[in-house]
Amino acid sequence: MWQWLKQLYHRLGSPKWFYEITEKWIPWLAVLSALGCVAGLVLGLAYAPADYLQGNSFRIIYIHVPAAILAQSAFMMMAVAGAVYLIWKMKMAAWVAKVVAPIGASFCLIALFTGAIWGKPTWGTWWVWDARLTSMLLLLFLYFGVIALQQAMDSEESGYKAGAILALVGLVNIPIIKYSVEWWNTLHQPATLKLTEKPSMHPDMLIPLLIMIVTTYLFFALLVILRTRNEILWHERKRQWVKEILEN
Amino acid sequence: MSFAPDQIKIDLEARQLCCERDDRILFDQLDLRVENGDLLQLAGPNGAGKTTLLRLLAGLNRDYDGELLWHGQPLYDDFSSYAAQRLYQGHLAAVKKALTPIENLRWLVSQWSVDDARLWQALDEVELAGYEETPCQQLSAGQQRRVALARLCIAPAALWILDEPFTALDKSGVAWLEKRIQKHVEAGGAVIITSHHALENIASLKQLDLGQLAMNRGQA
Amino acid sequence: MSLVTATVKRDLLLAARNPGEWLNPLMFFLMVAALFPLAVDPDPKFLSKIAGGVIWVAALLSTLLSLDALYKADVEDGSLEQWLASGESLYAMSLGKALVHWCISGLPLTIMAPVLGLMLSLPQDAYAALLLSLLVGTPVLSLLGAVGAALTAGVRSGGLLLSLLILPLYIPVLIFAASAVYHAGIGMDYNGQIGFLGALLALAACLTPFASAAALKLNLSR
Amino acid sequence: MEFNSFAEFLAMGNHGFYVWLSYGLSAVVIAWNVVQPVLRRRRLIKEQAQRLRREKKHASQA
Repeated sequence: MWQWLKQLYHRLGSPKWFYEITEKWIPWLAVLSALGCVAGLVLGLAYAPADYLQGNSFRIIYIHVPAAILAQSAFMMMAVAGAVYLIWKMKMAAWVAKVVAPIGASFCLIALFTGAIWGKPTWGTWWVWDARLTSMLLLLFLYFGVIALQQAMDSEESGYKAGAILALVGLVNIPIIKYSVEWWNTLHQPATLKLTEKPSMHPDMLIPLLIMIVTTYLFFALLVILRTRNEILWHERKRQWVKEILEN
Repeated sequence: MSFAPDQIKIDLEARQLCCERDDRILFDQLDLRVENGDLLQLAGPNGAGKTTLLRLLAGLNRDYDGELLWHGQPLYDDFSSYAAQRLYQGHLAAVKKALTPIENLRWLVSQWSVDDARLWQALDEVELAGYEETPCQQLSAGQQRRVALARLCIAPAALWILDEPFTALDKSGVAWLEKRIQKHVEAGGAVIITSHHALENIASLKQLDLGQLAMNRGQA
Repeated sequence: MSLVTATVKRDLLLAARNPGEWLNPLMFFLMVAALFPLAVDPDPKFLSKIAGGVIWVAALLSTLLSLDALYKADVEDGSLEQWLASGESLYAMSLGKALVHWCISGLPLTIMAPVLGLMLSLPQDAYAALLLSLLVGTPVLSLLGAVGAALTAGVRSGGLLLSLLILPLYIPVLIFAASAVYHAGIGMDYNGQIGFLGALLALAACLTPFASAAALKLNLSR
Repeated sequence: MEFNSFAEFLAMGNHGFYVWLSYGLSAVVIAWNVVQPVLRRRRLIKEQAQRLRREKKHASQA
């Protein structure tokens, strides 16, 4: 088992291996996420019953919740990849961390504005200082910080390192921020204004949601792979194997 | 002065040292050894990697391939004992302008416990007598540099690593520093220096030309 | 004397020589707090309700002002290089620097805060909570801020970036400290909030120096 | 099927504006996320292939 993990680690560290293996994965991931998206959305938008309180506006859940979950996972992934780079100096990890930041930020943005749009018919106002929306907003600020720091550094390498350090500090802080925002929110207003919490969800509503969550992860993997391949092409442009690709 | 550099064994060795910056190889397969009584001058054109090599040897930068050994052990195994026995002066003086020379010097040697009387003596030696309690912003660039170099008189470090120490010094400052280096080497200490200044009159001078190394590599 | 204590002494001496360095953020603290009655409503009843929050927001912003300078000068004049060369622990050094920053920013803010309390008609019962929350909360601001200062020390116009990085991390401190003051003002118990701030302080004191130390090393790989 | 006609589906029981607005904006962000790396890849390959050709030419002339 250990041997196998070690082997996998060395392979993942090799840009050439990653580039070649993902070549085969891209079409699969693209097809799967397209299918999942169609299935999830058709089931969610057309077949799921309307919510007895919120009516049809609850259908925003099928984009809002997957995006919010992904935005948080992506931050975690960015921090872990950054740590791998800081500890083992694996360049692939640095590229992945750099590439995940804008993707995570865009999912965070999606979660935020779908939340705001959902708030209008539900609460009658575009923005409510709901605990979830607020902590999402702070997550977006953290993403902006990491991206801005990566770009502000003189050398690319210090940009990766600085971004990784900030992402790690942020990772420790995210639960604290989330907890404190929730605590603060329950003090300020009654907890009736929950967007997503249901005592139990009807399976017809739940299944499309699960499909959408899985699909979002697949799609995220696709995006990360596409962008990482670009980073590989750029950074390894002087290597023989990249030259061979370029010449064809 | 009670400190005798020859009582500390100096043995700094680089084996197959290789360093790359921005996809450019500065030097590779570099071997060198510095022992008691050595004076090593790193030469070469701008951008040849003199400062980089100096910082590697001083232990300020770990981004290299190959081995760096102090007393036969990897440099970072016992870095603090190495750090106590070598003195590093970069081209930044680390002198605070709002403080006086004596206050600055006190900080600069805080790593080694040196009593105050020695600090005054050292400032006297670098011709700063009478300026001891004047804020450094009123001193010239050369004088500020002397504050930092006053450390050379008092720090009990056997190996000096100096990056362009002659910058901003006037004639008498240059003469003083040359003599100070010579004295240190003759007493059994060792000095590694980057400088465009010629140091011929010191007998034990060794030169390492990084520009030459790069050219040889290009031909090979 | 070790380099860490020497540095703490030297930095305090520097602060004494350049009083502007810590007096200006203090002025800023006063002015920001004065803006709220002017811009929102000078009614004492209203003010007494928001006083705690306003004082804390002002404290947070003025902390940011003094953070930028924390490591910048040391990177530029080569002091940082000398620390690294000395082989002494950068963890201890970061902790020492954060302590210095607290002495010249958090401590004067805490001392100054009751004056602002008077100006904003803070309820009588809330003064103890205000002082306590500042005493426990501002060191967290210094510790977290020191990480940001270390990360941006080598960046041109790093001050702006620093605020962007650090403000989201300050939110928990702001929430709990302001709520402690508010609760004290309406005669409620605020031990929980202060306790949470204490936990944050312990956590920050243990963990942030690691991040600061790693960030400081970055500034040397030139 | 929850809706009786396509028009009803579009209307989403008076919430159509909110539902389609959020899906539309999300689609824009997602599309940018797909298009950006694809365009960058094309540009990269073009630039690097050009550089290779240039270097080859120089090498053959020298």
